[in-house]
Amino acid sequence: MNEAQIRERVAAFLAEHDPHGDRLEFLRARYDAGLAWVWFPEGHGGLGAPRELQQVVEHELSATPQLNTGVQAIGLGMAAPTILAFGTEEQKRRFLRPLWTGEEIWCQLFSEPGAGSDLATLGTRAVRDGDEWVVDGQKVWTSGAHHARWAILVARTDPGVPKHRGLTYFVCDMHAPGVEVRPLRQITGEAEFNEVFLTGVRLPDDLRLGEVGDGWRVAQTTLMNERVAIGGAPVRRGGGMVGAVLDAWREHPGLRSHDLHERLLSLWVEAEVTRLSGARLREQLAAGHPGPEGSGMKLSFARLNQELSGFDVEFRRELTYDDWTFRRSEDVDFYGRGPGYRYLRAKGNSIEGGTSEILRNIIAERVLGLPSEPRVDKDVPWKDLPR
Amino acid sequence: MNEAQIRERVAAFLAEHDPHGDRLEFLRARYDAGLAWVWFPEGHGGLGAPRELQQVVEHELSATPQLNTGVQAIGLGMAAPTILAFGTEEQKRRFLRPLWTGEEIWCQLFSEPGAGSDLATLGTRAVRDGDEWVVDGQKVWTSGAHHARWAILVARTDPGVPKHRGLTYFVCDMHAPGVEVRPLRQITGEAEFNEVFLTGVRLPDDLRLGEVGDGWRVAQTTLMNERVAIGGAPVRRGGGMVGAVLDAWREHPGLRSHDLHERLLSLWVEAEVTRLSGARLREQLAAGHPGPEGSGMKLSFARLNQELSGFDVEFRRELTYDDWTFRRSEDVDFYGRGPGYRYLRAKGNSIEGGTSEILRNIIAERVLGLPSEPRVDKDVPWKDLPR
Amino acid sequence: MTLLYSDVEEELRAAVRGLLADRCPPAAVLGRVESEPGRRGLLDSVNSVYDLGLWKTLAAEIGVAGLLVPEELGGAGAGLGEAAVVLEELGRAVAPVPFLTSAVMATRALLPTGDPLLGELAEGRATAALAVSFAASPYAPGRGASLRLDAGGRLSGSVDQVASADVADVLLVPLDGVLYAVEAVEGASVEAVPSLDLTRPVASVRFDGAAARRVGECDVAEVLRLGAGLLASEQLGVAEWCLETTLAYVKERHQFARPIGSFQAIKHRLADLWLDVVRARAAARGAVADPSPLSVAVAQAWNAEVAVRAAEEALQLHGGIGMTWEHPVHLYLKRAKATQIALGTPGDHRAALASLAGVPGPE
Amino acid sequence: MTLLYSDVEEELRAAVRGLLADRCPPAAVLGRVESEPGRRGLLDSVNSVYDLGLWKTLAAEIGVAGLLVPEELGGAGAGLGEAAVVLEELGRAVAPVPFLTSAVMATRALLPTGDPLLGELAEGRATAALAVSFAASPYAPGRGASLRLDAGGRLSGSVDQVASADVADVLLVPLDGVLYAVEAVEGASVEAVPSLDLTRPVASVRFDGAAARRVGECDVAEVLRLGAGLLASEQLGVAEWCLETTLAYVKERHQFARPIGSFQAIKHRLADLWLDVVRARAAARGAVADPSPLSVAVAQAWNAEVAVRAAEEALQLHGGIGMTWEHPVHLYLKRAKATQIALGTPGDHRAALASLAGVPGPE
Repeated sequence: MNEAQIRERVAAFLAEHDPHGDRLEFLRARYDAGLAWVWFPEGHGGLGAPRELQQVVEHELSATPQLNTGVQAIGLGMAAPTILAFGTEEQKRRFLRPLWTGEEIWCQLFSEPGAGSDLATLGTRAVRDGDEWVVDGQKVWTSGAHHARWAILVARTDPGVPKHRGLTYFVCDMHAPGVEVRPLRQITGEAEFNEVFLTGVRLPDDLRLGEVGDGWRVAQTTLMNERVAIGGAPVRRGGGMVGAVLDAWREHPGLRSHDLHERLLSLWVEAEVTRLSGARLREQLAAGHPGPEGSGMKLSFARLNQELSGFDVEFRRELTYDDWTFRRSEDVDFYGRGPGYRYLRAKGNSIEGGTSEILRNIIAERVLGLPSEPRVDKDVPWKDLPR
Repeated sequence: MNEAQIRERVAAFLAEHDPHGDRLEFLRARYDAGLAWVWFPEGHGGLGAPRELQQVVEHELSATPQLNTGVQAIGLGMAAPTILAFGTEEQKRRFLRPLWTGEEIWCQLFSEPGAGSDLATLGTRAVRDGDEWVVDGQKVWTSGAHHARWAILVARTDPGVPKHRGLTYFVCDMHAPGVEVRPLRQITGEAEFNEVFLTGVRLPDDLRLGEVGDGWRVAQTTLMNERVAIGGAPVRRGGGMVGAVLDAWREHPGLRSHDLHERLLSLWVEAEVTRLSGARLREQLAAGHPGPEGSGMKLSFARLNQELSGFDVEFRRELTYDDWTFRRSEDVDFYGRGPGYRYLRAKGNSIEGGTSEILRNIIAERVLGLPSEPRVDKDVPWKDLPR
Repeated sequence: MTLLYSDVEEELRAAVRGLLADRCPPAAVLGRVESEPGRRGLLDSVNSVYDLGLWKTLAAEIGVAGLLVPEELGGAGAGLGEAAVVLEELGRAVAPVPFLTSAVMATRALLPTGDPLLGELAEGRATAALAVSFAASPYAPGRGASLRLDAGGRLSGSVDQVASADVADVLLVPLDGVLYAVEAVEGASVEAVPSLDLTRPVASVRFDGAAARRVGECDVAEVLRLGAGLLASEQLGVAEWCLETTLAYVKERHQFARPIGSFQAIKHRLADLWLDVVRARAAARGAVADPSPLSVAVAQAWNAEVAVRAAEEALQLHGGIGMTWEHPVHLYLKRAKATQIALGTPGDHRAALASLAGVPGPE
Repeated sequence: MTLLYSDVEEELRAAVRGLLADRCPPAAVLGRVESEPGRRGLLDSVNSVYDLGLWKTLAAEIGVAGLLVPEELGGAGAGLGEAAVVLEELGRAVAPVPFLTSAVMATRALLPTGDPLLGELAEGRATAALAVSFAASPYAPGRGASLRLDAGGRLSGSVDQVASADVADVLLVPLDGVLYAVEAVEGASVEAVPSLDLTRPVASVRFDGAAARRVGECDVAEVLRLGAGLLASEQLGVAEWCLETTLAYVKERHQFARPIGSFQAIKHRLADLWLDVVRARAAARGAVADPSPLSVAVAQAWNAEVAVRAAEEALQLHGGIGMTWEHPVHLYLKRAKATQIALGTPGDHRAALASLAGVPGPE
């Protein structure tokens, strides 16, 4: 399928469906027409077309009802590709359409208090009981759990084998008895994430994604999609966090000093070369040659966001904060809030979605080919690991 | 023995020996009077007095013939304390007096091309042959080898046990057949160090220092004394490398910029707090409470020397170099040469006498009590180690 | 001149540390900062984050409030070194007490005047705040203030970001080289604002024809310099807590079946941080032993940065738990970041060194 | 605008790399720098570090000398991208050839004049150097020069630190907006001086009434800017060699019975360095795709620092062997450090960004 054919399809679809009618009806129809994600198979919202044609569809349909990419982010970015890769036909049919239309929101139950960087060491147990699994454990850093109908969940089904081998991947019913969601307050004062306690939660076996014991491999698909999503967004020159600082800088000439000026110029240069790297990376992707540079973008942006937001607070000499009220927030709103909030929230950028330490390990080993460290947990059954 | 008594001793000694007479005779007499290093035992240049009284002696004798602390540095700083701690009475009698007077110069045969940070993996072999040892191997980074009468040498006497256990410490006769010294040219153009090739060098067993197989423990005494020596010297405020940069800075106002000014102010602050730490450390030592801060001084000075000398070259915009002539040099002459030389030579500061990486390991484990990494070489015979 | 701690200082430290461990553990501080700041007048400190009960005990049992006051005026007649040690401990605990503001800065402003208020401050019976922005510095002492005195000796105008004003019984207002005391509620208002530093909030102070008593002359730049020099000791305490807490955590926390503190990259970062803290200690003691403009500028330029770096590293090395409200590390991050701005930024202090240390700028 | 390499550029790269691997391995470069620089006149290049044999081959076989010269003037009519790729490879090899000086900067100065000398340069039959200090910049193009023209059109004065002057057949002298060519030996002297960068030494150029031919007009700042923009690609090449050589070494070198590249602190430093190099590549290509003052300033401000950092890390991670003359890493360190100064320091380029990027300084 080529660009012209896609355009024809979209035109035909628009001829039949009024974008000014019912939003949900329109989105369902778009899904059924294969114009949700064109690289997905026919019958599951796609046309089996090359992925780059999606941007043609988005362009043509930009004036029609759009998805809520904030609250749907985990469903679209992480659950969907995993379900596509590992789900049964029945699972794909059941989950993908309402996931895409936003009728059902998804969240992610991976991290645990004791399993952060070393996710594979997680301890939430799933024990088989006939046609069901009984799940017990505690998950953390779950955004959107209080809205979610479903969750992607990794649990330990065999503690007697080394840690990577005893995991199984499930779809968790967030409405099931035993699922308790508690807001998790952050250093910014708000609660963007949740803790999720699972107590005797019963999941039918047909909510299992992939084979028993194959959960680590399934989770890799999810995590790969997560890291591509973070830090991959294009920014214009002087935009993003550096733009927020520059606005203040230009507005308050009386606060400038040579010390701050030299530091800001250095940060501006770093922001610009990072932006250029992102642009180059997207060119490589578009040309079909994805480079290893992607692994570094999140690392670079985390550092820049932290340096720039710290600079901003210092520059303004502001000892105040906009609002400490404990509230739930759905999204990170860097630019709608004050410099103090940005400074504190940016601290999470080097932790969430893989710490900067883990990303450096990944670059060193997978990109630079440096040897791994001596592993002490390789062949040890999970239950015997020191913790 | 107290300060007053020491003063009396010095006065009595000066009454009997003319400091304006023969230099060597005066130094020998000073040694015999126990005024060489007062904390050494009587008969070996000392009086068994508290170490801090040495500064009284130095002060009182400051107008008399002095040692050549450059060329005698390894003898005085490293060989002597080791001989004192592990030598037999006969060895002390034989070596310490000419070592102190400078009649015999010492060098150090520790590092090898394959054993730098991991000194304990060294491969120079010493094989027993009756009352003698036959030594074969290659040593590197030996300063003063071409002047030296003796060397302190660590060699492997048992390859069949783990690396730390198969070493023995010797005094090596640098005039023995089979000792070949070759100058080692550095990136500065000059040769401050040597390579030393040992081929069938025969050493009588009475040149062994400490027990067979106990060489690692003996070497620790030597290395501890080395690291105290490096980076422990007092500097005045704005002195040392920062002083050299400041002289140029004040001399060339036309070369200054805000960028350079802000960087120099930051470096000045770092130099000053490092100087204060050194001063505080010396106060602690004088008060009899040596703190762990000493481990960090060399690390700090290496960084400062490198940053400042790099800054200096950039500030002057000098693309030239003073002299690339290949020559032997006895000493590091930071301040008698150009900024290019200082820049290049300072690169060695974070390598010689323990790399900054090794020093960070030492601080982390011995000062901060952080756990060591998994060791893969602990119980493996030296001969079976991967290399 | 010595850079070491005296035995007297170490005894004082032990006493303060013991009391704080008992009365002011991190959980207690976290509990206090839950309360919302509100609008209120002078002398209404019921809802303040400041722990005035603890402050009374520190003043009464250990006598910290009068350290800098001569014995003949009712104080302990101690030196800067003792005050610095108290600040190290208060920094380690991010203790919400007005020591720096009342017992150091306000007291130092009053000292040359010999005003009887000194005795009250020394005994902890009253608490004072200098009505100067906490973001002012020895180099810009009037920053954030706009004040005037009318012919009748009444004060009008405002000062922003005044630390500890909301628990002050008296506001000491420097204006044109003269210090005034405002003790009345009438004509003065103090409005606590949400502050970045949860444990030392700032307030907006407004006067509208408030009665002001002339206390004496005041070199406010010198007062701020003294505060800045001693603030370096508080920053040292903050950095020490962050380093020690992180060391304990990385020895305990296992990932990949090893304590994360056994990973070399973590070890090297902590070694570098330790070296920064070692030098912060020397710098803090340098500013005590020789409280000259140069020593103060050096100590602030270095220690402000070290405190921030230590807190940022602590948060990062705690991982996700460091981002949660329930872990106290954020209290230290906020304190560190606020003190980077307070009493002169590191850049302000470095700029001062250009002339103090003879490192002239471009011509 | 693309930031990727074209197929043509990649083919050119392969040809240059192949030739350099054959003719200019590190050991050969080390051998050349052993010779001592001496005092000599123009056109006596026998003892120079520059490898004119290699240069002739690069010019004749691959045609690198004429890349920037239009076809009608005898060149290849290629773009900046091709020249940049050649510089990356020359940087990787620290190749002692006058490409940047003759085929880029001198050629670019001549281009607007259409002078026939261009044809000779394009074919590599002659080599030219711009008589401008290598420490000059687009912002201070006259730095290090003191020249005057007498009434009879003869040139006197001096220029310090001129790169590649000692192998130039022609010196191109910009003066008051006009370019002059000095081809005669008489009245001109070139004295090579010991240079920090062993593989691109600088020389002192002196004129004493030298015959000077007026070639045409010349905007020397623009020539230096073009040179600075392309120098970023050479710096990228230097940084790449340092990173790759260090990676190979730490995988090979064992200490503590492990490759030192398996230690996490080393791994993290190399990951960070890699990220710097990735961004240096984007910056270099940015300055090629859009050779505006802003892009050039960004590329120089970043890449000059990255090259130095890469060389310094390479030396440190090689340990003792990195400090020896026999290991080539010092050639890269010296090249990197010299190019940090050449054609504007990073600080100069950042200062230019204040207006170029709209980041105004204090008022």
